[in-house]
Amino acid sequence: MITLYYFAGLREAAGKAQEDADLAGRTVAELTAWVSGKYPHLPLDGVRVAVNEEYALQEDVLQEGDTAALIPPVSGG
Amino acid sequence: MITLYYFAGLREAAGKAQEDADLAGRTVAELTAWVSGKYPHLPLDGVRVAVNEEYALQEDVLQEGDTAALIPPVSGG
Amino acid sequence: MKPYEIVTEPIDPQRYADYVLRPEAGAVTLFTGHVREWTRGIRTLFLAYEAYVPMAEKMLARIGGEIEEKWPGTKTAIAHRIGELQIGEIAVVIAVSSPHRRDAYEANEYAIERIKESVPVWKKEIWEDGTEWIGDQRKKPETEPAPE
Amino acid sequence: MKPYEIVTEPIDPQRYADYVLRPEAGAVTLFTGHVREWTRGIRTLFLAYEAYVPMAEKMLARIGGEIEEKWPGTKTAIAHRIGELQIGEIAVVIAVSSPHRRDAYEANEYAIERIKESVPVWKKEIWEDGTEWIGDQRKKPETEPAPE
Repeated sequence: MITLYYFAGLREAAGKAQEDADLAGRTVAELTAWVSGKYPHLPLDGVRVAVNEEYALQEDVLQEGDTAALIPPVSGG
Repeated sequence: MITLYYFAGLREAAGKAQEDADLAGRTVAELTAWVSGKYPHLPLDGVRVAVNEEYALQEDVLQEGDTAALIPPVSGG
Repeated sequence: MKPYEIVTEPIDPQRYADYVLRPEAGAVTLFTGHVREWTRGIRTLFLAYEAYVPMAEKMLARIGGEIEEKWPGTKTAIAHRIGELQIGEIAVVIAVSSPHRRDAYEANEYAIERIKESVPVWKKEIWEDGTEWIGDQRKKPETEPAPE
Repeated sequence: MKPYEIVTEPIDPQRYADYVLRPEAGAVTLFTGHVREWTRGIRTLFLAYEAYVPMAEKMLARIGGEIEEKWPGTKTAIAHRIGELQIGEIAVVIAVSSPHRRDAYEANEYAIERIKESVPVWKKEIWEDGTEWIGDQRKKPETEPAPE
């Protein structure tokens, strides 16, 4: 099981801030596809994925207990 | 008569902060020559002249009542 | 105070400037980004920031590390505020000290550029025309950011 | 407080930052130049500044005018302290606000460069090795300024 976080516009569109997902052993690309399948209306354009608070590559593999976050385009500063 | 100011190292070398000089009608270049003649030990390298608190050109002519200042290389900031 | 932090209370920029000052520092640059009322004729009524706090603090610290590597001898502190902010209030502060001024300017500007591209902080704005918008501030209105 | 001034008391930089802040400003850059203890291994014991005060204030105001012309929408305040200063104390403060950050950085750096070339302020330093020196700080020690 991994914990998945949604932020900003993605949280509002998904209607939740986090959920658990059975994605251990899957890649980051597969995680994105899973989210997109579950929430087809989510604006995933330009969204990056962070795993354990670090930006991850598409081919990185999720481990049991990881936290993953969908990071929409940032707008701090 | 004009009033002539000496600053920083020039003041220390001249031993005075200001003096009156009979230089009305003379150019800035002539003023510098006058100072150099009176205080041969003054380090005039890189010194600019301000007239009435504005940097002046060598050919500018001094008027009665002007204040002129010898401005050694600045080192503020 | 931590040198790289996400805060919820108003930012006192002087604390960050004081933190980076050292006897060998000749220059301190302090950048503050403020909530701007007007952007291309559209008035901002309300603004709130949110962050992925632990990751954002980690990224701020990493930016500080990049700066100390690129500009040896500099010292940096950065804070970003989240929550609801009023017009004129400080959203972000960046303090950099260095022996020489050029580095302090360059490193400070580098920090804000890096924050804007990589730190997980999001702004939510409500405009006077009623539209609401979240995300990359460069998209609305037109090509100009609001606020800094 | 005047926006362009020569002062004899310790400088509170926040006053100048506050002065330039306006609702349309998204960015404020604040530069402070401090008395540095160590320069290339030589220790500064004592430092004093003097100025041709009325001309110096006039030149600071002119630099502010140049900035507002080159970077429209910016607002600037500058102060330089004279008299005896201790290590770490602020000799000069430059505050610039602008709608966008790029201008605030550029204009601020422009101000310090212009101050260093044109404003009639002079520094007198006594070094640990006993030598005293007045004038263009780039000449000693070697090619490096001390302090900023």
